[in-house]
Order: sequence, then C-alpha cells, then structure tokens
Amino acid sequence: MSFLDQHLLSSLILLPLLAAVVVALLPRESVGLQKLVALVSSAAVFLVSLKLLGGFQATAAMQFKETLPWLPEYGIAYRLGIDGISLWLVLLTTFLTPLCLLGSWQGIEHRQKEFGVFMLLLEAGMIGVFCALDLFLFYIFWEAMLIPMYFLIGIWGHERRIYAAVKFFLYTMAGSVLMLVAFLVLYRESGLRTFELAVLAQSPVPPALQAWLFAAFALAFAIKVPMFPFHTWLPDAHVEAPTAGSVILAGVLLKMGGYGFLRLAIPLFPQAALDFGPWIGLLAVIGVVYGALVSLVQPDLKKLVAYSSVSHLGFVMLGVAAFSTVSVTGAVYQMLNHGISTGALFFMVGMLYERRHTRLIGEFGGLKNVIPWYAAIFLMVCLSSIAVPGFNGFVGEFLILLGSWSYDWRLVAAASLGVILAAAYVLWMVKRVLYGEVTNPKNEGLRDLSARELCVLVPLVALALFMGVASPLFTRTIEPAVAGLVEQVRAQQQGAPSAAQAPVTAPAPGAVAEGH
Amino acid sequence: MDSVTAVLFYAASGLALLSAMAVVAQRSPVGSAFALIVTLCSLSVLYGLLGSPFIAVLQIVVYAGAIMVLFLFVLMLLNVKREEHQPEGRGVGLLAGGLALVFLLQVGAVVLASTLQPGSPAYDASTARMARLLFSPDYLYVFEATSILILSALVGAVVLARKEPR
Amino acid sequence: MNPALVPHAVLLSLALFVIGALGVFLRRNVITVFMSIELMLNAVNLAFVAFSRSWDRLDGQVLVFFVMTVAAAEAAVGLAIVLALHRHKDTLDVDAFSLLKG
Amino acid sequence: MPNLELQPVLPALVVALTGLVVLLATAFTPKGRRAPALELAALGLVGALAVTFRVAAHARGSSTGGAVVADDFALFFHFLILAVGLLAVLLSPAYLRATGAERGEYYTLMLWSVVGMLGLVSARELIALFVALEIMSVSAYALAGLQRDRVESQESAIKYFITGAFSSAFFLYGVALLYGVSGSTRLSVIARAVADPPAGSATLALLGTGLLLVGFGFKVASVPFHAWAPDVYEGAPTSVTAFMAAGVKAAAFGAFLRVFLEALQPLRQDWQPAVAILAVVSMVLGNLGALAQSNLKRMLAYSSIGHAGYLLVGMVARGPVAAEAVMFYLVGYAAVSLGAFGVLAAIARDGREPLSLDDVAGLGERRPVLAAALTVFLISLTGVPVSAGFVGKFQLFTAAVGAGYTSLAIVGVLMSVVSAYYYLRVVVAMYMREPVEGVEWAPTGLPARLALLVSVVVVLGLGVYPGPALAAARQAASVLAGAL
Amino acid sequence: MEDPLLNQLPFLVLLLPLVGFAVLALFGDAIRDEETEARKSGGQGLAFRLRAEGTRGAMLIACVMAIGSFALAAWSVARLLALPADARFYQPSLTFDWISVAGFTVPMGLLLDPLSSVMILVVSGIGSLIHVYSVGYMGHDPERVRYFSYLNLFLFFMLLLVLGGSLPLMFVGWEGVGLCSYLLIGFWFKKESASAAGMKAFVVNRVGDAGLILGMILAFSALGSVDLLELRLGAEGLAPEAFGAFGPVTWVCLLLFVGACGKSAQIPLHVWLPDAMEGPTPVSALIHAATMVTAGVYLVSRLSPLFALSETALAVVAVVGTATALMAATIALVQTDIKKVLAYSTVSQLGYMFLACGVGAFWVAIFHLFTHAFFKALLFLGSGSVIHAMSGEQDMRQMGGLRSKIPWTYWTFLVGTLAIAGIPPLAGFYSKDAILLGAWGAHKPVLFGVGLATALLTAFYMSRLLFLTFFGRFRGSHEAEHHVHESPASMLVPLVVLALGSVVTGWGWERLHMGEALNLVLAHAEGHGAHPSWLPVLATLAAVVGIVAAWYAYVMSPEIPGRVSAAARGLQRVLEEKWGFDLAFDWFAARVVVGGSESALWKRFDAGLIDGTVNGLGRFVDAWGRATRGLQTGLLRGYALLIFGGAVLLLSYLLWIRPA
Repeated sequence: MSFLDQHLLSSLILLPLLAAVVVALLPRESVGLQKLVALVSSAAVFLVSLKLLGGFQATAAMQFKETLPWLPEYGIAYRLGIDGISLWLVLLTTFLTPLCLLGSWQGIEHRQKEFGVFMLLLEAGMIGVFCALDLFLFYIFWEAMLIPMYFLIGIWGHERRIYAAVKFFLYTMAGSVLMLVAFLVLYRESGLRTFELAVLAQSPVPPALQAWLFAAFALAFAIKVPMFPFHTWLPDAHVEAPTAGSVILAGVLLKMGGYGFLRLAIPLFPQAALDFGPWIGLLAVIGVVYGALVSLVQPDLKKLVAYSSVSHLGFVMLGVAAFSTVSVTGAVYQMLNHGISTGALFFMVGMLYERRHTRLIGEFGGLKNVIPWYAAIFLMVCLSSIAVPGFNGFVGEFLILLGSWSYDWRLVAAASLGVILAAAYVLWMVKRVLYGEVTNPKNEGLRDLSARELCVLVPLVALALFMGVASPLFTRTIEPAVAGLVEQVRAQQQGAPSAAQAPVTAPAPGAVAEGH
Repeated sequence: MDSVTAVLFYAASGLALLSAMAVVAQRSPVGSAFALIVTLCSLSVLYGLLGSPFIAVLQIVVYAGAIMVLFLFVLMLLNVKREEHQPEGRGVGLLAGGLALVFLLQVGAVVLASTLQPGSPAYDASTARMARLLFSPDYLYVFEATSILILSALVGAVVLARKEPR
Repeated sequence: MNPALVPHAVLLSLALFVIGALGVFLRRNVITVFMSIELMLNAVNLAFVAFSRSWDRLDGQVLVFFVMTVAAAEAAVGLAIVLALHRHKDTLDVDAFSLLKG
Repeated sequence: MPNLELQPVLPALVVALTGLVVLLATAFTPKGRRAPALELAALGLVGALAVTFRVAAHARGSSTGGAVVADDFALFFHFLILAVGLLAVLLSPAYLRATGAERGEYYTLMLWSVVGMLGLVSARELIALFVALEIMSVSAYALAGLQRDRVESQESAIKYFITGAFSSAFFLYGVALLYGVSGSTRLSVIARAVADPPAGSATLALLGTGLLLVGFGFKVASVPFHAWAPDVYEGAPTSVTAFMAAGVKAAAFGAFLRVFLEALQPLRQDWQPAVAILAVVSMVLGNLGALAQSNLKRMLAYSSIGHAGYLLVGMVARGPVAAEAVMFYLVGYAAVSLGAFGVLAAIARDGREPLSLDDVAGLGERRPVLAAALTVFLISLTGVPVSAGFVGKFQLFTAAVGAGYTSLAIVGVLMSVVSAYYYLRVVVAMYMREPVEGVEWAPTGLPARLALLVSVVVVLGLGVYPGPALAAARQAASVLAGAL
Repeated sequence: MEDPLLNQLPFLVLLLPLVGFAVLALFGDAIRDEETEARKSGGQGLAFRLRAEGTRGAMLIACVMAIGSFALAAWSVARLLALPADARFYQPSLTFDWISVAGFTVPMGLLLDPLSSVMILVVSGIGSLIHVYSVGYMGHDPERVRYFSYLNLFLFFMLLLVLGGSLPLMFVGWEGVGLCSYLLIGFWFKKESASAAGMKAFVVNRVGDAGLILGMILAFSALGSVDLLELRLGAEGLAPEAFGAFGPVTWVCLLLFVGACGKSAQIPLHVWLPDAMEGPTPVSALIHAATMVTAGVYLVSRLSPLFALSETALAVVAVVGTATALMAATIALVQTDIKKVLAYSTVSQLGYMFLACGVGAFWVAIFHLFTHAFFKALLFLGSGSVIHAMSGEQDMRQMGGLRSKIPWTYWTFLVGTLAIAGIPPLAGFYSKDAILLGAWGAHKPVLFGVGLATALLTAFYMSRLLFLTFFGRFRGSHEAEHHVHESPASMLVPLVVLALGSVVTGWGWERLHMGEALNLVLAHAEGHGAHPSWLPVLATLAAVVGIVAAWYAYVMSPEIPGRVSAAARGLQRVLEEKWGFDLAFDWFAARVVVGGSESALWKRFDAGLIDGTVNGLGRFVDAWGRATRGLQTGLLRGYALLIFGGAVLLLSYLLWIRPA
C-alpha cells in the first residue's frame, strides 16, 4: 500500500490501464466476467481516489506531486499533481466511470469486452489530463483520450455513429494540433527548455505573441467546451454515442475545455487572457442563450440535452472569462454540477432508449402513468439541471453570475435569460415526455426502474442534492486553488483589477455605471 | 597539335550532338539504337582527346559493344516496330522543350560563367594509375561491391525474364 | 591544352543530358526511352571526364568506370522487366502502362 | 596490398554472403521441396545484427580509407536497416505463398538490397554512395516486378525502373558538378570546397546541390519527385512495398542527412528554403492525395509521400535536434509502415488485390489482434499519442519551430488532421462495419505474427519511452558536421 | 433578555413538514393507489387493507406535521411576543454555511421577527386548515399520498421563504414554492391543460426569478451583503449620490420587484395565475391565494427600508400594483369559471397590496395580506365545496340556487364575499380602508381614485359570483342537480374557522396594535396626513353600491348583463381576451421564441451555416484531394516530366529566388 500512498495519482492512472489489460486478456466468451472485472476495478479506482480527499490540504499548492524524468533533453518529465480544481474533476471522473459501466450493463449488447477496455482506457486518459503538470504530458493524455472515445461512439453508437465519431475526432484534433504548435512556440520563446507548466507560467511571453498563442489554446479548448460557434460536433456526438459515452462526454470530457483555460491558457498568457476576456465572455453568453433556444426546439431528447450542455457550459465559460475568485470557483463548481446532472440526464435518456429504442420526444408522453419512479427521478434530475436552489446547479450558476457581475454586468444580465429559458426547454420536455395520457400504445407496458438502474441514479441524485446544500465542503478546497490562480494571473496582467481588491466587497463599477 | 585537337574535338562533339538528336528524333527504335552507338563512339573520341584513353576504350568495349548489343538483341527478340504517330504530343513537346531550354540556358550560363581549370598538360591517366586508384582502399570496396550489383542485376533479370513453367 | 575544351565538354554534356531527357519525354517506345536514359548517363560521364581533366584527378574517371558498370546492370534488369512486361501487354508503348494511376 | 580495414563493411558482407547462400540453397534444393530460404535469410540478418553489435563495441568509427565508415551515424542506420530487413523477411513467406510468388531469389534480392542500404548510410564518398544506391535500387526494381502474373507488378517495376534511372542521372549530374567544384567526391573535401569555393564555382555548387536534391527527393518520394511512389507501392508485392516504404526511405534519408549535413552544410542557407518548400508540397499533396484513395495500399503510399514531407521538415530545421528528430522519426515510421503494409499483406489472401475498405470491414470483430495492430499503426501514422508517430512528429515540429519555421509546423499539424480523416476510414471499416459477404481472412503465420508484434511493441514503446532511442539518435547525429 | 429556545424552534417549524414530505415521498409508493390493488384483489385481502390504512396514515402524517408546525410556530411567536418589543429579533443559525466563497457567505440562518411571525402564523395556520380540508376534498384521489407529500413540501418551502435570513436562502424557499406550485398545478398531469399550466407558471415565475437573482447579485455588489438585516445597513451606509433616481438602490429594488411581480402575479407577469386554477382547489386556496402569491408582497415589505430609500422604486411598485388591481378586477367581471373569478380577484387584491407598499404603507400591505389570506382562502375553499357539490363543475352558468342545498357553504361564502367587498366590520373593511387611507395620506389622489373604483368593482364581481352561484334557480342538468350535496365535516370545519377569521381578524389586528409592532421592522412614513373620517364611509359606500348593482343585474333583472355586453361589444371582447396579455405571450412564446429558434437558429444557423461551413470545409479538402489524383496520370512520361519540371523549378529557385 505504500506505493499507493507515494504515487497516488500514478496509481489512479495505472489502475484503469492495468484493468484494461486484464479485461483484454480475459477469454472472449466470459462476457459476465469481463463486465464484472471492469466494474469492480473502476469501483476500486473510485475508492482509491477517495484517498485524495483524506490527504488533501485546502491550499493553493499542487499536491500529491510526482516527478519522473522522461525526456530530459526537452525538459519533459512525467509531472503529476493536483490542486483544488483538478481534485474534484478527478473525483468526478472516478465517480462517473463505474456508474457508466453499471449503467451499460445491459445497454451494450455486443463486444462488451472492448467496451470495458475502452472505458477503462478512457478513464486513465481523463485522470491523466487532470493531473498532468507538464505540457507534453498533458497533450499526450489530451489526445490519447480521443481514441477510446472515438471507438465508444463509433462502435456502440446509433445510426449515424460513424459520422459523429469521425466528426468528433477531427473537430477535436483540429483544435488541439494548433495548440501543439503553440506549445512549441512557447517552448522556443521561453528559452527555458522545459515543458513544466509552473515554470512556463512564470516566464513572460511578449504580448503580441501571447495573443497568437492564446488564440491557439483557446481554439482547442473552445472546441472542447464547446463554446459557440464551435459546438456543432457536440449534438452529433451526444446523440450518436451510447449512453456511457454521452455521460462521459458530457460529464468529464467537456470539462476539459474549461479546465484547459484555467490550467493552461490563462496562466500561460495572462495578458492575452485579459484582452480576449470580453470576447470569450460574449461568446459564452451567446452560447448560454443560443444553446437554450436551440435546445427548446429539439425533437430528440439527447439532442436537447446536448444543446443544453452548450448553454450550461456557456455559464462556466462566463465565469472563467470574468476570472474573479468567486466566478471561477463557481465555474469549477458548475463543471461538477453539470457532470452530475447532465450525466444523470443522459443515463435516464439512455434507459428510455433501452426500453423503447427511440429518443424522439414525440414518441413519448404520459410516461408518469406507466413508470412513476422513473418519472420522479427524471424530474429531480431535470430540476437539478435547471438549477433550482437546493440542487447543485443553483450554487454554481449563482456564484458565476455573482462573480461576473463586476466584470461586465451586461453579460450577466444576458446570461440570466438562460436561467429562464432553461426552465422552459426542460419543463416543456418534461411535460411532453412524462405528462398527459399515454397516447402511444408502445409506451404502455414499460417497466419501471430496475434495482441496477436505481443504483446508478440514486448516487447521482443524492450527490446533486448534497452539493446543493453543502457546497462549502467542496468550495473549501476549490477556492484556495482558484484564489491562488487568480492572484498569480492578475499579478502578471497590466491594467487588470489587482487580486488584492476582492471583487466582491467593493461596489461594482457596473452598478454605479448603471445610474447613468 | 592544339588545333588538330580542337578540330577533332569539335567534330566529334558535333557528331555526338547530331547523333544524340537522331536517337531522340527517330521513330524506329533500331535506328535510335544505331544512332546511340554513333554517339557513344564520338564520346569515346572525346574521352581520348580529354586524356582518358582507358575510359575511351572501355566506352567502345562495354558500352557500344556489350550494352548496345543487348539492346539490339532485345529489340530483335521482340520484333519492335516503328512507333506510331503520336497526335497528342504537341503540348507535351512544347512543355518539355521549354523546360529543357530553361534547364540548358540556366545551367549552361552557370558553367560558362564558372572558371574551370583547363588542366595541366602533364595529366597522367594511364591505365596503371587508374588501376592503382581503383584498388586503393578508397575504391576497393566499391569495386568489390559492384559484384553484388552485377549479381543482383543478374538474379533480377533471370527472375523477371525466365519463362515460368505454369 | 585548349582552356576552352573543358567548359565546352561540359556544355556538350549538358546538351546531351537535355537531349536524353527530351527523349524520355517524347519517345513512346520503352526501349527508346531507356536508350535516352543511357544517353543521359553518357552525358554525365562526359562531364566527369572533363572535370577529371580540369582537376587533374582520376577520381572522375573511376566514377565513369562505375557508372558504366551500373549502366550495364541497369540494362540487364531493365530489359528483363521490358521482356516480362511485353509478355503481358504485347506492346512496348509506355503509355500503355497506365493501369496504375490516380 | 594496403592494410585493409574490414570492420566497417562486415555487416554488409555478412548480408551479401547470406544472399549468396540463399541463392545457392534455392538452386540446389530438389524440385518439390521448399528451400530453407526464409530461415537462412533471417539467420543471416540476425547474424549481421550481431556483427553490427560487435562493430559498434570494438570498431566504432573505423573506416576504409575514408570512403566507408562505421561511425555512430552509420551504425544507427545499420541497426535500423537490418531490423527492417529482418521484419520484412519475416512478413514475406505467408504473403508470397498466398500470392504464388514464393521464390528463393526473393530473399536474395531483398538481402542484397539491404546490402545497398547499408552501404548507402555508411558511405562518406559519393562514388561509393552512388554504387550503394544502385545496388539497393536494382534489387528493388526486380523485387517490385516479382509477381509475374500480376501485370500491376510488372508495370510498377518498369515505372520504378525508368523513373529511378532517370532520377539517378540527375543525381549523377549533381555529383559531377560538385566534383567539378571540389575535384573530389569525398564529403569532407566537398564541404571544404563549397564553404570556400574556387572563384566562379559557387553557383555551380548550388546547381550540384539542387540536382542532388532531385535525386534524394526521388528516393524519399518527395513531391514533385514522388509520382512513382503511389504506382510502385500499389503495384509491388505488398511485402516488398513494406520493405521499400521502411527500408528504402530510411536508407535514402540516411544518405540524404549525411550528404546535406556534412558536405553541403555550408550551403545550408541556400538549400534550406528549397527543402522547406519541398516539405510543404509533400505534406499537402501527399495527404490530399491519400484522401481520395479507396485502395489501401495506394492510400498508404500517398501517406508515405506526406511522411516524407514531415521528415523534410526535420531536414529544414537546424541543429542536432533536427537530425535526431528525423532519425527518430525514421525508426518509428519504419516500424509503422512495415506493420501497416504487413497487416495488409496478412489479409491479402489469394493475392486478392486491390485491397479496399470492404476487405477490412469487420476485421475488428473477426480478427481482433490483427485489427488492433493495424489500429496502432494508423494511430501512429496520424500522430496521435501514445505512439512513436506522435513523439516523432513532436520532435520534428519542435525542431522546425525552434528554427523559426513555425509555418511548416502549422502545415504539418493541419495535414495530420487531414490524414486522420483517411486513416480513420480504415478504423471505421474495421470496427464499425460488418464484414462484407465472402471476405475471409486466413490465419496469420507465425513469422508474420512475430514481425507485427515487434512492430507494435516498437511503435508503442517509442511512444511511451522514447528516451533511449532518442539518445541513440542524438549520439548518431552528433557525428554529422552540420548537426551542431 | 434572551430566549435560547427561539434559536431552535424556527428550525423545528421548518423540519416537521420536511420530514412529512420525506416520509410520504420515500414510502409513498408502498401505500399508493390502493384502487389498482383493489381491482386486482377484488377489494379483499390483507394487502389491500394495509394499503388503505396506509393512505389514511399518510394523510394523517401530513396533517399532523402541518398542524404541529403551526403549533410550534404559534409557540415561537408567543415566546417572541413575551419579549420586549426591541428584542424581538432572532437570527437562529446552523453551524455550517450554505455557500461560502471568497467573502460571499450565505449562512444557514433564519430570521424571526414580528414580520416573519405574522407570516409563519398565516402560512402554517391556513396551511393546516387546508391540509384538513384536503382530507375531505382529495380523500378519494388515487394519488392523494403524492398530493399530501407535495403539500407538506410546499409548507416547508413557504416557511423557509418567510423565515430565511438572507436573500439567497429566501430564494430557496421562493423557487421551492414555485416548484411545488408547478407540481400541484400539474397534479392531474394527465390533463393536458393542467401540465401546461404548471409549466407556464414555472416559466413565467422564472422570469421574475431571474430578476430576483440579478437583484441579489447587484445588492451584494452595491450594498455588500445579502443578509436581510445587513442589507439595510449597507444601504444606509451608502454615499448620498448613490440614491439618485436610478442609483444602485433603485436598481436593486426594481430587480427584486421584478421577482415579486413574477411570484405575486403583477403586470405583466400575472398571466400564469389564472391558468394555475387547473390545480386542485385546496391548492388554489393555499398557494394561489393565501400564501405563495403573497411572497412578493412579503419580499417588498421585508426590504421596505431599502424601497423607502428610492422614490422611483416606490412609484413603480405603486403604479404597477394599482394598474394590476384595476385590470384584474375588470377581467373578473366577465369570467364565468368560478375559480377564474377568484383568481383574478386574487391578482387584483395583490395589486392592492402593492399599492400599499408603493405609497409607503408597508404594514398595511401586510395587514391586507393577513386578512386577505383568510377571506380568500375561505372563498376558494368555499368554491371548492361548491365544485365538490357540483361533481367538478366550475362554470357558474351551470349553477344557481345552491343556497339552500349547501347552506354551510353558502353562509361561509357569504361572509367571505362581504369581507372582500369591504363591508364593516369584517376583516376586509379594515385593511382596505387602511390602504385607501395610505394612498390618500401619501397625496396620491389618482391612486386613491383607482383604488376606490377597484373596491367598487370588487364588490360587484364578488357579488355577481355569489348571486350567480347561490341565487336564482339551478341552471345545470337535472342529474347534476340531483347530485348536489353538502361537503363532509373535514371540509366544513376549515370553512367555518376561516369565516370566523374573516370576521375577526381586521378588528383583532387593530386591537392588538399589530401595525405598531410591525412598524418596528418595516419602513413607514412618519406622520401621516389627516385621517379623514369620510374615508371609511366612502369606502363602505363603494362596496354597497357594488353589491347593490350586482343584485340588481343578476338577481332582480338578469337580462341586464346581456344588454350591457351587447351594447359594449368591444369592451366585452377586450375583457374576455384579458386585455390581450395571454395572446401576446402565446404569440411571443410560440412564434418568436419557439418558431424563431426552430427555423432561424437551429435549421438555418446551426445546421445550415455553422455545420454547413464545417462540412463545406471537409468537402473542400476532399475536392482538392480528388484534384490531386488528376496529377497522377499513370503515364510514365508524365512522371519523368514532373521530375524534370521539378528539377528546373528547383534550380531556378536556387539560382534566382533564394533569399540572399
């Protein structure tokens, strides 16, 4: 166990890899064993990841750090570490993966072995992205993750899965390769001969160059988020992906965009981040409203949820763009919230799909008559998604809006439209799916949630509620990391509000400006 | 002496040039082959004039003798007829000619502009000296390696040309 | 020795090289094409001899020797390929060998 | 008789003699019995590897009068080329049997081609280099045309041969011009001469450089000297294609590096932009061309043109990083192309060609290991981690960006995205489609399995732990004068 | 003086309904729907018996929790009243925070003071009555367990709303009651109109909530706190220039008022409330009349110190309130659905309360809120009793002459009608009088005039309702007439209790000097002007005129309404179309938002432009790929030419173009 303690993060990456190998080596016929091994090992990874909570200090410092020389000539090393931001994203990943495996117990009907392998590989990759403190390492995980996801969509997806998988892959790759070039330019410019994030973040890059590099980074991350107008891969990918794929995609992968902004783009290019901030904020808010409006008119449940993700992550990006301690903390929190509530939504849509083999809203109606438990939980998940206070979403959204107000109150005001529209598109969907009489005879004999499905959903709903009520348990560790980040970045920006000036205590400039 | 050399040089050069053009201009492959033999022989003269008797002899024996006979042999074997008229050749010909001209002018100008040594009169290219150089450590291995070259060519030729018992 | 001989020989080699190249483009009989290439190799040889003369070094001639060997080897393989192909296609027209394209 | 140093040519000698032995063994095997050609060839190559180890240990840096050397650079490529030869030999038997082209001479020719490659990378003198080039090529011409009942094979041979001889003439003319400038064919002498050329000869040297570039450009299949590659790669027997894509390219780049970074280093300012242009057009046209292909072999051929472009990017960059990046990439690329073509060879039963996407549809379900291997190779070709291809591209682009050629890196990565599209199509077919009716795949033979396994291990190994290979490449590159 | 118990009691008040909800929600399924079971087992068997007992038990639990909560609330208030007036502030708080980030902290803290005391009494009191009433009214609904669980949940959130010590915590209750309202309006979810109404209610409320969120944020940014008490301090600490006509304080107030408009159904966000009558009638009584809809009034009163600082905000509140009062009253004139009349009446009365707020008479607003809770709950429950008697019929044109058939209902309903009409000495008279007085005293004659007119209209349409329902002869079918029956005791007891309340609360309020008690926490204009003695008389006169006119038109000569509407067709149309608000909203929602999103945003922009660009890029690259194939002619001579051309270009480049 001492290896585990010494190399906790490495273990979190290696364990799923190891499990993937084991599953791959299991005989092809013993499907049950394959599924079981995958599930148990991912659950074990979750348990191990809980150890992170035990040893974590609520400071801004990187913790559980590990360094192993790798390509010393290039200044590349295997550098891992987490702070309050990545901690929770890692936990989110380890939390969702076993649920996905459990949730796909029956939905995946062929090639279960490969499914388990890819899910575990994906998990390792995702954890790696959140732990990497070296640009090279980050990029490796970032790109490597594409492959299992690509397979998940392409093999187990629905009708247009191939188009969606390829689109997903190309879109993401197109964004990230330019980021790779930006890495290299940064490497050259810094002259430090290292890819260590912390070191590079301390070395100033000329402002003119910063803009270009930041743009390259921002493109990669904006596609991943996805920010308007780089979002069109998302509905396709979501709709066509199998349930587990959608859950992971929405739950974790999309978070990497925002995480990338926070971890890489902004600290590395603070000045450019300051200059581009308003544009990012604007796109974010457009995304909030646009995503909600388009979501409103989707006939397909998954597409609706997918566009709602565009809207939700617009909030996150607004918080990131505003870049105050409160707004960024809110953004990180909202990432977790979105992972849980949208993850749960995708699970539930998937469960419907397993029963009816359709996702069209028009095919349903009156389901509350037939499957009341499903309906009740579905409603709760929806409420979480539209940020009803008491659920998790509200805390995140509120913090984002609160923290962004002094950045630009107009953006906040516009974003609040998203709050309204969210209720509209979600509740309209709820109405069309759950309420009314059962008009479609195919819906009559549906069975309600099974015990296995409850095992998947209950933790999610419980967590959604818990996070809505006990947010300080989470923000306690997020905030110091964010505060440290904000301070570090602000110190390098010219013409930015200084970090010492807490943006929340002083009357907002926007508020006074409103008086005219 | 100098003028004789010069006359011979330019005569052989002219012949080489003309026969080379004939190689390319002929429709009949056999004609081309004979024109090429003429070119090779005129080149041999030039080699002699440039003080390389060994190469001059080799040129006649190996090239004009062995290699060209091989060509003619294959031509006879396959009973090759004249090429048919090529209607589409004009554009390609123009393009090729243009490129060739550009190439010629460019490189020619550079060659003319460069100041090449005329070489000393005491130039010794005797066969003995050639042999010493060829078997010096510098070229011995290369020389030996040509055996592999020839062998592989042989094996390749046999493999490719052999009629397979089906 | 006439100082103009060396550059003129090089120029001649250049001309022969280009003529050979033109032969490759313009002739359709594969054996003629092949002979054009031989012409090009000879042009190179001439250049080597000329440069060898210019520098008073024999390496150039050694190279010519090797080029001839190579030419012989190429002739063997090349003609064998031509023979084999002729068996399939019953033609020597290079334009007929365009199964592989695009 | 002068004192002869045999060490530098010892590996080549072993391979050459093995070729001879195989030839004889084939000739003297009674009709109806299989000659132990494969075994002998493999044994010989293993022996050559062992000898190379010995040379590396005891006679590093020795040379035969300066024409042929066994420096670190040469030894690096020796290992690479011998390994390529070995894997190519292992990949061959099943394919040859399936396509009815099983012949002892095949191995002989392949071995002698390897001899040429070995000479190519260890020559420090242009005459030796040229002869080695021709040994490699002549055998390759013959190998390409080996499938006598496939007219494509014959056609590819004639195309390869004519264009090869044609470009050889250009190469030779370049050698002649450099000889005219320096009076020698030794790289070191040429380097001195072009650094401080005799009056009026500076431009001549430049032309010589240009013509050499044509010759090397042809061998490495760079646009616009690439046109032979798709046809030859498609037409040649697949195992030969694998051998060519890996071996010829590696050896040609070895010689390319040595000549340009040693003899022509002083002219770097002049040829660098030209090579940059070649790199860009190769990357763009190679990848765009591959995009439109439905024949897998042809697609990989085009992609190989694109990869030549990537490698040229490394040539453009300055400093030791560049050379070592190119060398590292060559290792990875050799493994990948051997592997990829090897898989195609493994599934092309009964000589059924051309191979289209339909032929691999459903491979992932029916032959998971084979499909997984091909997937790994394709991933590496795309340049996605974790693979040798990614690390290689990373180094190439680092070098390019470091040398100020950021635009090259941008073109490179964008073309990687384009390439992802056509590589993914193969993966899609393998994993996301049902097998086409009537397509069956024979079991893969043990030698081929071994070869593919090694390729996979190398590709992944270099992707995860590139350090040692990179160190070796760096040490090898440090020999070159220009790799400062 | 301290009362430590008061640091715990409010939490208990909250806890009981929450526990009730949790128990019913989690175990509700086991005791749900015994009718299905009955069908299966033929009404026999232990399982059926258990289930039947279970539902009864569930209802019992719900009622006990509600009543217990009321008892605890009453106890708390009693203890609070025992303290001296200036010590009546308690801020009980849990040891952990709800939100705490970088200086922004929302503790789990409540606020118990006279204002919240009044509110928790009203909420838990009326809530308890309605729980009891529901046992009778909903006793046979197959999903009554779910119903009672929602009811308990509502009680929890409503109590949280009024007890919450900071704006965000209050907002939890605020959205929570909205949620319960959504659930209860759509309780009969099989009915298309019910689920649609629920959704509409929530979405329209969300508009207000968005304003409320922004208001909270601005409050924190500008005033530095979201704590209800500190907010006032923050406002008072502001520099004088911050109080401009449109200074931050004004904006905070206006944004919060947007929230209030949503919840309390003020123009233009009133459209959801009439539709909300799709819910069960007790729900309408509790949520959409007595408690939830008054949350806006509570909010404005709670922040009265803030509102009092901004003339602009007060003016907006007053104008919106008055306009709403008048508009809703006019619409109520032509409604035929008994509950719709009451709904518009509620909107109107809420406008009245805002009028009170707007003229600075915040305690009066609470006073009217208090009395209104009684008589409007009474009227709704009464109408429920009528509907119950009519087997679900709600159209007044199908009723008539019920006076004798359901006397208890009739009498209590009469009390309610008189109370709302403002006939002394009933409760409505006192509070309405106080409002008019406030308007007069604030020198707002127009507001006063409109208020008076509204009082007259109120008396008229309420009397119309009364007469149409209970007088004349029965207009429904014979069968329906046969079924008419008086409601069970569980329904009648609440009616009686509420009727008593409607009678005495106005008088009692005055007697107990509740206004003065409230003024300790509410802002109030000092030194009202004269207290003209003609005012109560005038108000009463208006009420009497209204009643008499209704009597004349609907009892004496029932043909009059037809003649009037024929004479004023335009006006009739306008009123029947509810001044066009619903049409405008429907048009906006269906055509602009949904239609625009579908055709313009999704189909044209998203799929067409963005995705088209992306796919177009792909096709573009692909086309180039095909084009490059053309280069590969397959002709050897072409390849050689390409090499030669390349060589020529390369040499030319090296000779001429290369950088110096």
